[in-house]
Amino acid sequence: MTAWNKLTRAQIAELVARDIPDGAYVNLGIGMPTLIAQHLPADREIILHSENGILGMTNAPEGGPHDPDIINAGKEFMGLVPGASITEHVTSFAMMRGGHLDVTVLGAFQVSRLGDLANWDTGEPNSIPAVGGAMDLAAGAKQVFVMMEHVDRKGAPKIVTECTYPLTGARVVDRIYTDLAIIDVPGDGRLIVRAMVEGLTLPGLQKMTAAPLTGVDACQRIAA
Amino acid sequence: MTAWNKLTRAQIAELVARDIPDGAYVNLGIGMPTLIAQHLPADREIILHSENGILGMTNAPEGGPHDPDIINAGKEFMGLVPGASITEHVTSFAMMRGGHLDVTVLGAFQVSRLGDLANWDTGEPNSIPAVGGAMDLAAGAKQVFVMMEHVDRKGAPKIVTECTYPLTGARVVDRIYTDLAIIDVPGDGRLIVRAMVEGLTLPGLQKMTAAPLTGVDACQRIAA
Amino acid sequence: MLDKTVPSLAEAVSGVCDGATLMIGGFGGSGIPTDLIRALLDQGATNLTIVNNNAGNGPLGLSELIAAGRVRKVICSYARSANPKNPSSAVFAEWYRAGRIELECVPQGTMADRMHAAGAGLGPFFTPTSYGTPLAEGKETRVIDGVGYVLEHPLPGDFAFVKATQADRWGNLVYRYAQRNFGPVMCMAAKIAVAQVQEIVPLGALPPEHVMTPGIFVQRVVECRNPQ
Amino acid sequence: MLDKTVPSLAEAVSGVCDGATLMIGGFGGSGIPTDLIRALLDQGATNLTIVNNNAGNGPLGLSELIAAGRVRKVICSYARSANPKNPSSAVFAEWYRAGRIELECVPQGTMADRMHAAGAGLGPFFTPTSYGTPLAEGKETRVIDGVGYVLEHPLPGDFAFVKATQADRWGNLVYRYAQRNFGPVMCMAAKIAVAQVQEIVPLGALPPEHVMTPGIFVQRVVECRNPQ
Repeated sequence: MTAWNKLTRAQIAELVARDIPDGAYVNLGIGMPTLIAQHLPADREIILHSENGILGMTNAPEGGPHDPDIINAGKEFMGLVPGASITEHVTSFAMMRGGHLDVTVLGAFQVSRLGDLANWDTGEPNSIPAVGGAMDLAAGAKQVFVMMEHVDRKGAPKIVTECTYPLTGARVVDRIYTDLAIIDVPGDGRLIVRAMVEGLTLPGLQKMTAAPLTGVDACQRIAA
Repeated sequence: MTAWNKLTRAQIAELVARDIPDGAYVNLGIGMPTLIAQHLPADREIILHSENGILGMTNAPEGGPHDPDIINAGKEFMGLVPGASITEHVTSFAMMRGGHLDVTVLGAFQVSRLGDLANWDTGEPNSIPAVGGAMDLAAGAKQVFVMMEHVDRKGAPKIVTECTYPLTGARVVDRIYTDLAIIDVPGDGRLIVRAMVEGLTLPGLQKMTAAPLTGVDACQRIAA
Repeated sequence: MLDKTVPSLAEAVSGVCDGATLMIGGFGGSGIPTDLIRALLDQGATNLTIVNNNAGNGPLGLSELIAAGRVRKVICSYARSANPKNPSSAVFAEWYRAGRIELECVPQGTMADRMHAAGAGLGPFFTPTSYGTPLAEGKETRVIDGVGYVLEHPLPGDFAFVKATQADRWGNLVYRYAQRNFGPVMCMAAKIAVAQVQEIVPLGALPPEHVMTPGIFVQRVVECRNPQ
Repeated sequence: MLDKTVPSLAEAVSGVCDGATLMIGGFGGSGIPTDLIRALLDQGATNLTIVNNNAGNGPLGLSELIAAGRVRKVICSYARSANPKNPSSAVFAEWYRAGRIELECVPQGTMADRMHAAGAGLGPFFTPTSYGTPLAEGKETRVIDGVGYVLEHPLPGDFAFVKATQADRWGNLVYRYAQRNFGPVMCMAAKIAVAQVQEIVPLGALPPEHVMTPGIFVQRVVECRNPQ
């Protein structure tokens, strides 16, 4: 029996949401990061971008009606907020690649100690390469947050010294949110543990991490 | 006394207008080519483009009212036709550079036998370089027509073996309309005289041209 | 008189040759010109290179074209299903794994800008996207001020099929919301851009400032009031 | 709450440093943010590099900035007057001939696309424009499939001043007719884009499909109901 509990996906989403400032332009990647939309603080205006040209998305009303021409990158039905705008693909990707988005939150297979990101291809012989907009986001957003489980389904660490999966971008990740910790990636090879779930120790976290972690006195404790 | 008369600017404009087909997208350069707008056949829909993002211009109503936000490249007040559209500069120049305009008509200081165009800078020590959109039009329109006097104010030929003025574009001109003749520029070094003013002979035209002309049996006679 | 409207889907897709590069608009279910694609099934062109963000969303349209053996190669950013509730690209996956269809996987923004370069008459351009990744392998790269870039080439099309909401007879297009996506850039990049629209309106009915694809980029328009 | 509106022209132009690169929108008399430029006269920044299509249309605005000795360099496509009835760039010509101001003459489309590259996070790009002309001298060139290209570099700005008709507090902009010209691309290319607008409207008043510059590209908005 362990002395700690993993965070739920909703709890991780809440932690990420807490760190997104008022007025930020944000792109939430397909999959787990999409959950963040439901946890954004009500007192902040956070403007969600979708690669298909929507700036100013919100969740669609429960039960509809749904507009087939208002969807997100995951092809889910969405709504528009007052102040929303629509563009075509060239301009939408200029937002992503040109450093105009304050934050993007992406899922990941692996993140390296230098901030390399692997999230688009497992490299398995049978896998079909499919990158979407991930490489553009990784290359261009002001801050790249990763949201993922700390270890994979087989228990193997996803934070590694060097990625073994094909890269999405080199040295792009700024911060990692897992079900166990929040880790800053300054890009100098350190992985600075900013927060951990209650009951977990740095050596305990290190065992589940395949790159050396750096502790700080001010490490925050998260109640799971 | 000569046996022939020069064409007026309006007459040259009419000749060019006659050769622009129904449904063509056309950019008329600043200066003399602007006159063509007044001579377009009423039974053809010819869509005029201006580099500042207007597609579907027409002359402004005589005496106004004038809209300060509907102007052409020469900064003259214009009007919009039904079917007009407005874009910003990147898209407007994509129309010009990307081969979407059927015809552009430009003024010129010199045209070479290979179709090199010099129309932006006299190269004089005191001249201020100013190119505008001329190089983009020269590089990208499907057909580049030049409209100019056959010789300059001092009587020197403007059609030359090689341009002495700085180039706007190399091998870009397809046809020249002057106050004396219409000359095709196939790009192989020939200058094929398609039409001449009445009373002028090929040797007579050759005297005013600094590159060898090629005559054709079907050379048309223009009444000045 | 300039009239780009054509009376039938068959006429709208005429002239697509075997071996042509065909751009197909749409992202998710929005903006897919399904009726034009199905008309192309009847038209018969084969050995096609398809440029689309995906490799067939759902069973209709592009998936049918692939299943009929008419597609030689797909250029796309995402040849998998992003939505587990609505699995797509199933036909493509089968053909790809059988080695019967080629795939060029391109980052989505690079794909858009490669088409923009083609449509704007530009040559190749350097982009930071994919630098240091397998998608940059074999490509010219350059480091400028410490940033790595990959040289990407223009992507022109012989035809583009797009879906819009309104058009006039000059080919001016207006799209609904995110239906716009790849429509404008594909119309620019293709020699012959064909738009299926909900409604053809009289010339002058579209406000000049609200036209999203100027008619100069569109060669054919067909009305399709009850799209599939 | 995200509120990009500022109450005064002075606040709108604050922070422009000496030596900054300032993009100024406008083509002919349309879209020139004259009030912002005049506020910059008061603000005092000097040694500026100005990116504008011209080098001062008429006596107000940019011409005043040049006459006040505040401009080190002009990057523009057309530093002469195109309209003999309305001679412009007179002050620029005087300073240029006296060797007191630098000029970089850039083809207009190249200028637009260099800003686009900067705003879109792209690196340099090849364009056929100016190949074989004096404006290509000293630049890297390449011949591809028989077409000559010149390598052109991104043109980023520290500030952009543009004029639009309406804005909301998120910075979404709508322009009247050809007022749009360089506005959208300059807002993309500059770190801080400042728009002077005729009217600030409530959030939600601008239809999402008709926004011409999305607010993400705009950092400050100032209302100027009686522009100069």
